[in-house]
Order: sequence, then C-alpha cells, then structure tokens
Amino acid sequence: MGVGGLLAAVWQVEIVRMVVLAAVVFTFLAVGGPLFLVLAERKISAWIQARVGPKHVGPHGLLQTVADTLKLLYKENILPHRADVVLFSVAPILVAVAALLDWVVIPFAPGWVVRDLNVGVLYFAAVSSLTVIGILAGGWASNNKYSLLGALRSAAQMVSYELPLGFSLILVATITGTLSTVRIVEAQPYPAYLYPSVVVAAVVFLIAATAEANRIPFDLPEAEAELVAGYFSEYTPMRFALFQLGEYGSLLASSALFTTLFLGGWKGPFQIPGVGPVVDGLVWFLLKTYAVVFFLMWVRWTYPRLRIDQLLGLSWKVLLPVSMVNLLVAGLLVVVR
Amino acid sequence: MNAEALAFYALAAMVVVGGGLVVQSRNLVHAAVSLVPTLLGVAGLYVLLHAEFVTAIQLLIYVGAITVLILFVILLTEGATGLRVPQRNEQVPLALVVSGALVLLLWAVLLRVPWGPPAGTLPPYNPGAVGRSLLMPYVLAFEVTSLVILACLVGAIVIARREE
Amino acid sequence: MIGLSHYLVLSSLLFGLGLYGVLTRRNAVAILMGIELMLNAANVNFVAFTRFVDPTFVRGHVAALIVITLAACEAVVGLALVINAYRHLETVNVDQVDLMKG
Amino acid sequence: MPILTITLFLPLLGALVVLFLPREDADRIRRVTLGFALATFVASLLILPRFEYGRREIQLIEQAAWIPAVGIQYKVGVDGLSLVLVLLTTLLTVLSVLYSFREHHRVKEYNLLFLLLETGMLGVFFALDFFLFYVFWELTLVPMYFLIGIWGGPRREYAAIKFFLYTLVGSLAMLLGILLLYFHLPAGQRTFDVLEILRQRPLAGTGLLAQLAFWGFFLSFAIKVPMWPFHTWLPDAHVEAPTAGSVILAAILLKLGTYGFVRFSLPLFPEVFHQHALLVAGLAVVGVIYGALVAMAQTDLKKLVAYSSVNHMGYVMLAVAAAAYAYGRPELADAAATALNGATMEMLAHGIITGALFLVVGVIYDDRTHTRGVEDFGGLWAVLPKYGAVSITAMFASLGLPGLMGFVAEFLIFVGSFSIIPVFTALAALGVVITAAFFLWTIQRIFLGPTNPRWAHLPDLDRREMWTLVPLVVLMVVFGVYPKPLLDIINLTSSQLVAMLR
Amino acid sequence: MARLAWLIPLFPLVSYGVLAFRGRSLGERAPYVAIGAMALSALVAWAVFLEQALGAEPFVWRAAWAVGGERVITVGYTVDPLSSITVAMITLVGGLIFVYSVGYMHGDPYYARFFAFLSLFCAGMLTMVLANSFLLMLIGWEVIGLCSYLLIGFYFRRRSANMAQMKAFLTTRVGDTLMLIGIMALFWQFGTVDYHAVFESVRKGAKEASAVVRLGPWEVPVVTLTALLVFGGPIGKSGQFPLHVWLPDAMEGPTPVSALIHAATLVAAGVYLVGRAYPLFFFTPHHEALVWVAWVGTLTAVMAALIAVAQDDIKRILAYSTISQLGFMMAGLGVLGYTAGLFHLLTHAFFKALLFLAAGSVIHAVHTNNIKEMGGLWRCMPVTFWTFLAGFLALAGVFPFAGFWSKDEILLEAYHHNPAVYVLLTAAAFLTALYMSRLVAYAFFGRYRGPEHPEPDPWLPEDYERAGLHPPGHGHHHRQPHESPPVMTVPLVVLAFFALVVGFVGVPGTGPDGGSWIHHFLKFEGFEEAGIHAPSFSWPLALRSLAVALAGIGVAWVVYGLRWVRSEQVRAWIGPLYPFLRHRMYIDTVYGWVFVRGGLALATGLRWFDVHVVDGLVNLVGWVTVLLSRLHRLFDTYVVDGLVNLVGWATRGLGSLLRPLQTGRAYNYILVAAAGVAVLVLVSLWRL
Repeated sequence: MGVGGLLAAVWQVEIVRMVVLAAVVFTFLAVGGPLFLVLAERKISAWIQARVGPKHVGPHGLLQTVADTLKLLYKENILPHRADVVLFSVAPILVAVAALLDWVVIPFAPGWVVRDLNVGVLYFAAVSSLTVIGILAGGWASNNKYSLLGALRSAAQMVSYELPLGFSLILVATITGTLSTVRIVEAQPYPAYLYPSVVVAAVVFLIAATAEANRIPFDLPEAEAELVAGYFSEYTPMRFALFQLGEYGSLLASSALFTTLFLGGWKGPFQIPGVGPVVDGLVWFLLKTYAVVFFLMWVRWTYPRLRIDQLLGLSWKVLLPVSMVNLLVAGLLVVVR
Repeated sequence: MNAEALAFYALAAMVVVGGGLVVQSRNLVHAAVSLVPTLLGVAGLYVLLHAEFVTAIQLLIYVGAITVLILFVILLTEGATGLRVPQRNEQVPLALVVSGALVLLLWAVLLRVPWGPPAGTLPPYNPGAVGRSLLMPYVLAFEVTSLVILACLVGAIVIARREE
Repeated sequence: MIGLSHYLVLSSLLFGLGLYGVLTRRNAVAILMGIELMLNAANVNFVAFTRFVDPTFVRGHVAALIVITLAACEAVVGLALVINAYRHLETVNVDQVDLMKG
Repeated sequence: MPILTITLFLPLLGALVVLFLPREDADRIRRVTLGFALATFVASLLILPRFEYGRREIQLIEQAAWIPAVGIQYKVGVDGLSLVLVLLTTLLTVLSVLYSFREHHRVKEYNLLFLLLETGMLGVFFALDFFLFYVFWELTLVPMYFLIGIWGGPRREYAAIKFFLYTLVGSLAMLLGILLLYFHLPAGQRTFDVLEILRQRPLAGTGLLAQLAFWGFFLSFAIKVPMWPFHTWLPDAHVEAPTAGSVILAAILLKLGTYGFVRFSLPLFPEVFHQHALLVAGLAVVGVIYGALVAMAQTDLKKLVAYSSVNHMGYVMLAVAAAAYAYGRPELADAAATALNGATMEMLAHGIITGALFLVVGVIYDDRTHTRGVEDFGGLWAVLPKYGAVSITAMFASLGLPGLMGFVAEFLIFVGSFSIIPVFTALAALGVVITAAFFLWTIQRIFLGPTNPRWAHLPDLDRREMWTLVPLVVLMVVFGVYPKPLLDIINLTSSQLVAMLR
Repeated sequence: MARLAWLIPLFPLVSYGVLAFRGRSLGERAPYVAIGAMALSALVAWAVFLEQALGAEPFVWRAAWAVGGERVITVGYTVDPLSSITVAMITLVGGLIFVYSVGYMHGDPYYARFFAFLSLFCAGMLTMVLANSFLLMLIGWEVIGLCSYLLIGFYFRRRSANMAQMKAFLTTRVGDTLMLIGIMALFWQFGTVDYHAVFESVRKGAKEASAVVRLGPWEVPVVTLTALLVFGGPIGKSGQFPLHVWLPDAMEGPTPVSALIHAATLVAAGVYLVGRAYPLFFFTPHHEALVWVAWVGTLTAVMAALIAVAQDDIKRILAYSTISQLGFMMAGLGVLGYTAGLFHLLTHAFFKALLFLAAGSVIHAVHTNNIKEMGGLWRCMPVTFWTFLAGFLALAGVFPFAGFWSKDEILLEAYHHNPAVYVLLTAAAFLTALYMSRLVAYAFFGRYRGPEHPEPDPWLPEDYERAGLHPPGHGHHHRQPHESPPVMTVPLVVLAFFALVVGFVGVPGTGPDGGSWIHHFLKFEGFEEAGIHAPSFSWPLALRSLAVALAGIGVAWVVYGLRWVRSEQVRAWIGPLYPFLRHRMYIDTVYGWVFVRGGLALATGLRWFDVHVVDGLVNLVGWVTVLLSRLHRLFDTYVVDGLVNLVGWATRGLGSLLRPLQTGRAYNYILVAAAGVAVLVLVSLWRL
C-alpha cells in the first residue's frame, strides 16, 4: 500500500498529502508534458513526411514549444463582438482543468498515485466527460456559426465515443474485479485465456481515446480545410494555449491510462538494476506511455480524416456492439473459470 | 469549524448559487452552464458523504451527459436566440410564495422528525457493496430501471427522429 | 459538526429552488433543468440518510443511482418531446403550447 | 345404438355441413340437405323395428345428465303417439326439401333453416324433460319466423312477427306452468323429468295453482293448435309463408299444440281439464263450424286451406276434450281411447292431407300462375289431368271421403266422442257438410267449367313435383283403406293415457 | 261359392284401376275392360245367388279394421238371400247399361274416364250391398256418392252440370251425416258397428224399456232416434221428401249414368239399407220408426207423382217417377211389407233402367230432352218404341208386367196395415199411369215436331283435340230421327224381357208353401217372433189396382192422345196448382235461398267477423299498445326528458364556470399541484 496507506488514517492529513502530490503532478506533467508533446508531434510528423521538424530554436529545436508559449503570452486577448464574455473565458479553463483532473487517478509508480480512489477508472471517465461542456460553451460563446458548428460536432463525437471507452473500462474492471487503478495494475498480467477480449478492449480503448482527444483521424472539429479552427477559431493566444493544453493533456492522460490498464502500468519485464522499485516503476511507466503517444501521433499523420457521419457511425454501429459483445464474452470467461 | 464543515458550506453555497442562477438567469445558455457548478457541488456533497461511487456516477451522467444534452437541445431549438421573449411567465409571485412556503414547511417537518441516532464511524467504503446490493436485494429495481432506460432510448429516438 | 439536518435543510432549499424554476420558467428546457434540480435535492437526501441513518446497507446509494438513471431517461424523453414540439409548433415556450385548453 | 339421439341430431349435423358449403353452389347445398333429410327419415324408420309393440309406456329412453344441479337432463323417449308424429315430420321434411329445389333465393340459409326446424320439431316430440321440451319448442319458432320473414309474400314481416309474438306469448304462459310444476315437487327431488312429474302429479290437489298451470299450458297449446279465438295468426302466416314453409307449418307445427294437449295437459291436470272440458269442446266445435264457413268465403286458395286446417284441428280438440270429459267414468274408457285414437289419426291425416294441399297450391302458384285467387282459375282438369287427379283426391280426403285417411280419423273421433259428449259431436258432424261444401265449390271453381284461356298451356306436374305429391296421395289411400297397423301403435298410447286418467 | 263373394266388388275396382291409369292409351278398347269385369262379377254374383236360392246357409266373414281401447271395429261381408239377389240384379242391370253406354258414349273425348267412374261406382255399390258392418257400408255408400258426383258432372264444361253435381253431393252429404250420427249413436249404445251384433242387441234391448232422450218438447226413445237418424241416409240417397231436390238435377249427367245410378242402383241403396237394417227399425217400441218410414215414403210418392205430371223434360219426368216409386218402396217397407218393398225395388230397377235407356236412345236420336219437341217417333224408332211401351206398362202396373205384381204387393200390405197409406198410394199409382202415358203420347204419337234449338255439344273443340278425335260435324240432326244402333237396342230388348219376366217371381203359388217364391226367399225372421204373417195374395185387390192403372191411362189418352179435352183447359182448371207443380213446388228455390245463399251470406258475414272482430281484436291490442307507446313517448319527451335536459343544462352551466381553470398551460397545473403538496405537508406538520 505504500506511503498512501499510512497517512490515510487522519482525514485532514489525507487532504494535505493530496494537495502536495497534485501540485507536483500538475507542474511536471500538465505543463511539461504537453509542451514536449507539441514539439514531439511536429518532429515526428516532419520525420514521417521526410522533412526535418523545427530545429532552429535551441538544440535540435527542443526549445521551439517554449518559444511558441512565450509568443502566445504576449499576444492581446481579443474578445469577439457581442460574444458571451463569461462563457468565453470560462470555457478554456473548464477544458484544461478537466484534462488535468485525469491524472489524479493514474499510478506512475507503485505507491505514486495522487489519490487511489476505489472508483478510479470510473472517475476518469466522469472527468473526461467534463471537457464536452467546455467545448460546447466555448463554441457557443464565440458567437461565430463556424465555431458553434465545430463545437456541436466535437461534442457529438466525444459523447458518442464515451460509450465504447466506458465499456472497455468496465471490461477491465470485470476482469480484475476492482475499479481502482492501482489494484488493476497489480492484477496484471491478465490470465492468458482472457487475452483475446483484452486485446479487443485495448484496440477499442485506443480508437475511443484518440476520438476523445479530437486527434486525427478524428480531428474533424478543427479540420483546417472546412471549419477553419473549429470551436477555438475565435480564441486568442492565451485561451488558445489553454485549449491546446487541454487537448494534449487528455491525449497524454489517455495513453497513460492505456498503459496502466493494458500494458501493466509500472511493471516492467525486468527489474532495472541498481535503482529502487519506485524509479524502476516510473521508468517503465514513462517508456510505455510515450510509446503509446508515439503510436497515436504516427496514426495521426498517416490516416485520412473521417467524415462526420462515418465518424459517428463507426462509434455507434461498430465499436459499441463489438465492445458489448466483448464485455459479455469476458464476463462469461470470468464466471466460467 | 473543521475542514469538513468548511467544505460543506462551500459546496452548499456553490449549489444554492448555481441553482439560483439556473432558475433566475435570463440567458438560457447561462442557465444551462450554471447547472454544471450546481451538479459539481452536489457531487462534492456526495464525496463528503463518503459516496464515491455515486459521485462518479453523478459526474459521469449528470454533468457529462444530461447537461450536455440540455445544451444540445438549447442550441438546436434556438432557445438561446429567443432571448427577446421574457423568460418568466406571469405566475412568478405566486410561485415564489408557494415554493417558499414549501421549503419552510419541509424544513419544519424534516427537522421535527426523529431520524434516530446518527451513525458512528463509517465502515471503509467499498463500491462493490453498492453493486452487490443492486444485484441482490434490489435486483428487481435494477431490472425495471434497465427496462425504463430501454423504453426511453427507443422512445426518444422515435419522437426526435426527423420524419423523411 | 455537520449533521443530517444540515443536509435536509440544504436539499429542501434546493428542492424549493427547483420548484420555483419549474413554476416560473417559460422555456420548456428551463423547466427540465428545474426538474433536474429537484431530483438532485432528492438524491442529496438519499445519500445523506445512508450516511447518517443506515450506513450498513447502501440503500440510499442504490436509490440515488436509480434516481439518477431515471432522471437521465426523463431528461432524454423530455428533450425529445421538446425537439418534436419545436419542430411542429415552432415554439418551445410552454405558455404558447396550450392546445389542451378547455 | 342411441337411435333417437341420432335421429334428433342428424338434421343439426346436416345444418352444420351445409353451413360450410359455398353459397354459390346451390345444387350441392340442395343435394346435401336432401341427403340429410333422407338420412333422418331412414333413421326414424329404424326406430320401428326397435319399438316393442306390446309395451304401452314410453320406451327406448336415452338419457344423460345436462344440468344436474337444477334437475335438468337430456332425456328422450318415444311411444305410440310421438313415434307416429316423428315419422310424419321426417317424411314431410324430405318432401318439403325436395319441393323447395326450385327455390333460388338465398338457398343456403333456406336449407339451413329447414334442417334446424326439423331438429326443433323432432326435439319437441322426443323430449321427456320439460326444459328440453321448452328449448325445442322455442327452437321451432325461430327458423319458421325467418322462413316466413325472408322468403314470404308481400306482407311477410307483419305475418312473421305476428306469428312469432303470438306463439311466444303462449309459450311464456307454458313456461309459467312448467315452473309451477317444478317448484311444487318436494324440495329434495326437484326435477324437470316429465315421467317423474307425471307420476307424482305435483299440482294434483292445489286448486287455484292447478288451474293457473292448466290455463298456462292451455293458452300456449291453444295458440299453437290453433283453437278458435287464437287462430288469426294462421291465415296470415300461411298466406305469406313460402310453400314448403307453410307445408311444414300446417303439417307439423300445428300438431305441436295438440301433441302438447295429449302428452301434458291431459295426464297432468285431469280434474281441471275435466271441469273445463265442455268449454274446450265448445271452442272446438265453434272452430269446426266457424273454420269451415269462413273458408267457404275465402277468395285466396291458401287462406282457404289455412281455415280448413282450423276446421280439422277443431275435430282433434273435440276428441281431446271428450277424452278429458270422460275422466272419472271408467265405463267411457273405451270411447275415450277411441276418441284419442281418432285425434292422433286426425293429426296424421291432417298432416299428410293439408301438406299435400299446400303443395298442390304451391305447384300452381309458385311456378305456373302466380295467382292464388280461386276465381282466376277454371277448367284446369282438362289442361292438367295428373295435377287435377292428385289435388281432387287430396281435397276429397280433406273433406273426409271414406276410403281415404280423413274419413278414418273423423269416424273414430265422432264414434269416440259421441258416447261422451253427444250434442257437441253432432254439431261437429254438421261441420262435415260445410267442409264438403266449400271444398266442392273450390274444386268446381278451379277444375271444372270452361277453361280459363290464360291457363290453357300450363305444363302438367313434372317428375319432381310428382315425387313430392304422389307418396302423400298413396299414404292417404293406404291408411284410408286399412289403418289397422297405424292404429295399433296409436292405441297403445291412448289406452295408456286413458288408464292413467282413471 | 259364397266364400268368393268378395271377388264381386273387386273386378270392377280392378277395371277402374286399369282404366284410370291406362285409360287414355286404351282408346276405343276401354269399355271392353269394364264390360269384361262386369261380366265376371255378374257370373260370380249369379252363382252366389243361385247357391243362396237353392237354400245355402248365409255366409259371414269378418276382420278387424280399427281398434279403440278394448273395442274392435270390424269390417266384413255377408252373403244371404237379400244381398245375393240385389248383387245379382245390380251386376245384370249394370252390365246391360255398360253395353248400352258403348253406343251412347261413342266418340266422347273422355270415353275411358266415363267407364272408369262407372266401374268404380259398381265396385262401391257392390261393396255397400255385401258389407256386414255399418262402417264398410258407409264407405261403399260414400264411394257411390262420389261416383254419382263425378258422373253427374261428367260434362264438366257445362255450368249446369257443375251446379247439379255439387247439389247432388251436398244434399246426399247432409243425409250421410245424419246417418253417420246414427251410426255413432249405435256405437255408443252397442259398442260395435257389426250388423249381426247390433241386431242381436237391438232384439234383446226391445224387451226392456229403452232409455229415453228428451228432445225439446218430445220424449223420444233412444232406439227410435237412432233408427231415424240412420234413416236420414236413405232419405238423402234415395231422394225422399226433404232431400229429393238433387235427383231431378242429376239428369245433367249422360243418360246411361241416369239409368244406372239414378234408377237402378244408387237410389235403391237407400231402400236396400232400410231393408238390411230392418231389425233396427222393427224393434223400436211398437214399430214407431217404421211408421215414420211409411209416411215419408207415401208423402214422397204422391208429391213426386204430382210434379211429374207437369214436367216437359223426358228425363225429369222419369226422375220424378223414380222418386215416386222409391216412395212406394219406402211405404211398402214402412207398412211391414218387408218382402213387398224389396220385391218392388228389384222389379223397378229393371223397368226404370229400361225406360231411361229407351229415353236415352230417343234423345240420342232427336238431340233434345223436351217431349213437346218430339212426337211421332213410334214409326221411325220401332224397337225403342216397343221396349219403351213395355217399360211403361210395367211401371204403370198393367197386368202381366212386373210392376203390377210388386206394386200390388205393396198396396196389399198397405191395405192390411195402414189404410190411409193405401188410399194415397193408389192415388199415386193413378198419377203414375197418367204422366207416363202423357209422356208416351207426346213423345211417340202425333207429328214429329223437331227441336228449334238442339242441345249444344257439351264438349269444346280443344277437348276433342286433346283426346285425338275430330269434333262431330254439325247439321246431321236436321234429318228425320232414326233408330239407334243395335248395341243400344239389344240391351233394351233384354231389359224389356226382364221387365216382363221378373214379375212372375211374385206370382202366388210359385213359392214352396203356396205363397210367392219371393216371399219364401226374402222373409224377415223378426215377423214370426212378433206373430206377424204376410197376408196372402188377394185377387180382388189386384184387379182394383189394375183398374186404377187403366183409368190413369185412359184419362191421359183422352187429354193428350185424342185431345178431346185440351191440356190448356186442364191447366186452367187446376189454376195456380200448375205453376206450383211446374216449379217443383218451389222446393228447390226455397232450398236455394235458405241454404245456399244463406250459407254463403253466413260465411261472408263470418269472414268479415273474423277479419274485423277477431283479427281486429288482435290488431286492436297492437293499436292500443302503439297508442300507449305514443302517449308514453309524449310523457317521456316532455317530463322525463325535461328533467334530464335540466340536469344536462345545469352541468353545462357549472362546467362553463370551471372552464377557465383549464388554461392549457402546464405550469398552472403544476403550481396548483405544488400548492396542494404544501398544504399536505402543512397538515402532516400540524398533526405531527
């Protein structure tokens, strides 16, 4: 149970601990992660397209993202004419916060988890659904019909992909018998006979996650050709940055959750000699997460964009039934064994 | 004033203010969006009441689904644009009286009812208990609810579908 | 110490608010929102009871869950009706939808 | 082998089969109906070998519980009286069905109703349970109502309704009687069984109640017979009914009334009937004289024959009244028995003769001339020799020419009742003269004299019509010349009844 | 041989069957079937008669026919002197008439039907004679009534024939009904219809005082009443006084019919029945019934004779003469002259048949019945004339002929037992001679006058075509009348011979014990018991009656033959009597008005009564209920309905008050609901 278990005794202490951990996670991951990811994205996409990514700023362009961020901060916050001021400003915050809240549940290393909620996985789904409201409010508040349309489409997309996501989470819960992420990681690797349904669940989870994060091939909402920049087309730098933060944050969080649920979290194939269990866990966890991220980016720059009805159709008519059947099969297998 | 009381009052304030906004605000979208803090407040209350599972469900369904749905419908039915029409109908004062009276009466009744001794410490919370009780003693409720869901699902699709 | 009565007071207040919303709002969707509030008030009561009166059997939670589900269904159907009404009657304001006038 | 039940329900089965035949295929329906009618006739003939000629009481009883709680059971049996009437019914139904082959209007319903009617009639004669009796009694009404109502002449609705209501009112009175009997049985063994009630005679000493029950039965049977004041429905019903319908109506349905008197009124309320015997005899004689005279004044042939029925049934009622009057005087037993023999014989004779007469009327009315006015004809004997011979024989049989069946019955009635009520019988005998008068006048107006040019080229009887009429004429002659076999059967019942009356 | 007696009626019955069904196809050969059958039955009849004549025992055969309680009603036949001699007479006369008819009816379209009915008639007559039970007798009786009806109306095209045949049947029917009541009375008293049983019990009953029935003012013994009722039948059938009206009209039928039926057999049936049922009449207290019979007979005889004098139609005269002679027979029987009456019956059959057939051949020749249109036929129709003369002399009662012997017997009996009757009968005999000689004078002597308007042919052309014959040519009747063909004249001669010979049976001394054979053969046992012995034949009485006959002929010769006294003067003398007689004493017209029109009027009246009153009652009930229902409807609409409307109106009023509540806005309702909840909570709070 590690450090968390001891401190749990006193209620107040618990809260303090949670706050400290939260601070650490946010600063490191919330900011560092997306920044790095933006750069990584541009580097990988360039590499795929046989071109060199940004390499002027800093060694090999590493500082490119930092430079962009600084640029965004200077820019003036433009407020669209007769836009709904309150909503316009609240929306980006909501999206960013939602993305960040995901991390509360993810166990980086044995014992390293912000709050081991026993409804962990469910909490993740719940929080991820908050972003939809933010997008909608943003789309509506910018008083621009393109942004409104974009918002509606992305909301529809995210809502419809929540279901398959939820099912795959339920599947994992049924197999491991618990919702808490930590216990799920401990329960892995799953027994062999369950592998087929787990693999299917994993695939479904991946597709749903990319859709949740509005990434290509599901990035229709802000498809450049059609809807200019989607729901955040009106947003000036600062709020735009928050949206970007939210987007990449949720991408990173989903892949982290993927690793915890399917790739065994912090459990590596072999013990890294010389370091404590925590560092070992951390290393494996990060390796796996970034592998997944790389995979997602790789997918983004290879597959063409899906039309909106194909998009929704895929979710409702393919993923949902597959995951339902998969859940059923898994349930049976669990019961039978 | 320990942390819990503090949290309770904060959340209570959040809920009441949010509720007031929902009820009062002239702009429908505002009302819809202000629904979110109310619900989050309620979710917080559940956390205080050690009902993590219900909190998660509250978040997932209420905030994630229903509010989104309401927003959707508002946008679809240009509720938002029809701002010119006064949002409140003619029976406001009467409504105020009635709801106020009701609240007061509820207070009086609820407070007077002897609810029995407050429970001591709580056993460690375990969502499995909820699941188990849903499927053991209250399986009938569970099944009926599933049936209702199915009915609403089909019903909603049929009603809302645009006739070709 | 926060007792059961606190919660009851809060929930009845919330319930009153919801009721007021339902009674006064002209727009159907707003009424739905009012109803959501009232339902939430009820849920608070349920969970509060479980917490304070009878923690062993999580009856309150089950009830709350069921209420939430049903609220979801109710919202869905309500909104579907609203959309349909809107499509046919071109209005969502409840006071104009008075076909059933005596 | 429950021969009675088979005979009873064969027509019903036939009706069911007809029900399923397609409407358009008229010929097939007719053939199937005829087939079932013949089968029923053969079945009724099969009763004869099983019938023990020695035994007097009711035999071949078949019974099954129906509603035991209330004491109602399905009980059928036959004795001299009912056996003969059953044979008459089945024979005449066959002939009527054969005759109505030319009916083209709604053939299916027509045949269906006929078979239903036959079951009703057979049921009345077979029933040995009051409830069953009442059910069949009412059952006969409905098909007849429709037969008159649908296939009838111009004023058919009026006639059908009048017929139905009149008889219905009567049967309600009878129901009252039956219930009175039923509730006077000792509490324990309450039953509708006729034999049981006859044995116990619950209303024997009860004065007013017995009177009430008697008049209840009397009203119902009197309307059916029809006796004098209640007869006005008969001419209308006959005039409007289709030929085959009026044959059955005259030949069988009228006998239900007289059968009822002999089977129920006589044995059940002997003292009461004895008190009112003279009144009944008076009505009977009036019926005879009145019927004959009014018949003489008729211009419509069918109405004429209808009133002749009133006349003939008057004789039957005279005999029954005589038998009733002889109650309590053993020395008149033989006379009473002869009178009852005469009455039953008259029922048979009237059935066959009037059946033939209506067919005779039908033959010239339905296909050939479409007019029944007696004056419109003339000199038909030359034009239609075969038809002339048959109808003149029938008419002579009807006026009681010896050597034909009518005379035998009338002779027995007169001989029997004269010893008991001489004055009334003498008066009734005068009726014979008037009957002779109006029949001869009819023959003269129709068959003799110069031929009416309109009917100069009428076709004579075709094969089918011969098949319907000739058997009846043959029966008239055969039973006219040598009625002994028939009378032996009937005598069983009469002597049984008379013995019971002592 | 008696055992085969039942064959006698069977042969004609079979011939009827054959002719009725195969008649048309036989065509010309039809009569031979009838004649053959008649010959056969005549053979058997005469064999039986001779056997009886030689003293054979009477034979009786019985069989049960119907059963009533314990009593059995029997039928059967008996062969004894009376029945055998009558059967012999009938078959003989019948046969001759059949032969005669071949000629007379030749060329008639319904040839076969005529002979069929004749055969049926003979069968019926023979059954009636041979019957030994009142029932079988009644059946035979009615069958011959039917045949007389059919044969009278043979020319059914003629309206008069139709009226005549109906009149005949109905009048006889009245008589038959009375007889039926009589038979019923017999059955009531003696419980059987068998002759021998009845006569036995009557004989025994005669000893004790018989029961008495009050009939209005008179006390009539039952037995007498029964006898008289039975006598009703013969009155009708034999045309006695009240019911004789049909016989003259029966002449509408063809002449052979009149001869056979209305002379020899049918009318004789009545007399035969009285003879056969003689014990029934005899054993009444001091023979009251017989007195009645006598007086009815005498009255009829005189009346008929008077009317006959004033008739012109040859067949009508003969008809009235038959009625008169029947009156004689009834009188004979009535005055205890059992043998006399029956003997006259037999002789009369022969010569009356002869007279009719002769008249037939005359009519056949001159085609008219009116004697005033004949005359001078003795030259051109010698055979017919001489045979007619023989018949006339027999009828008048001139010495050697049969009539003299039989009529004299009756007068003898009347003289001994009832002098008043004797006087009247003698007067009747005188009148008989008178009108017969008048007829002979008009018909056979003087000039042939020839008919102005001859009898129209009874048949229509269509009848001829239907029978496949061609209608007879016109104009053949203007020529001088000529003698009838042999097939008609031969039977006349035979009958004339019998008219002469048959009387000798009654000549005294022919019988074994001095009396006449007929007295010995036909005697009534009852007489010995009662100590009545038949008076012996007295010549002075016979001569006196012969004188009367000759006087009658003389007077007629004077008036009609030599015309010393014009018939008009005679008519003047008797003044109003002539039209009275001419119109048959207006009896027919009286009956016509009283019975026929009266009956019809009564019938139409009753029909009106039935339709309006009885049916009216039913319809009245219907009408009243309709009226009631209409009243009810009025009451219902204004009062009850009024109330209902009031209630309705009230609710509407109240409704409209509350209508505004129904605003149609959902939230109003929820407000109300919420207010309700608040109140509830208040209440619970208050109660808590």
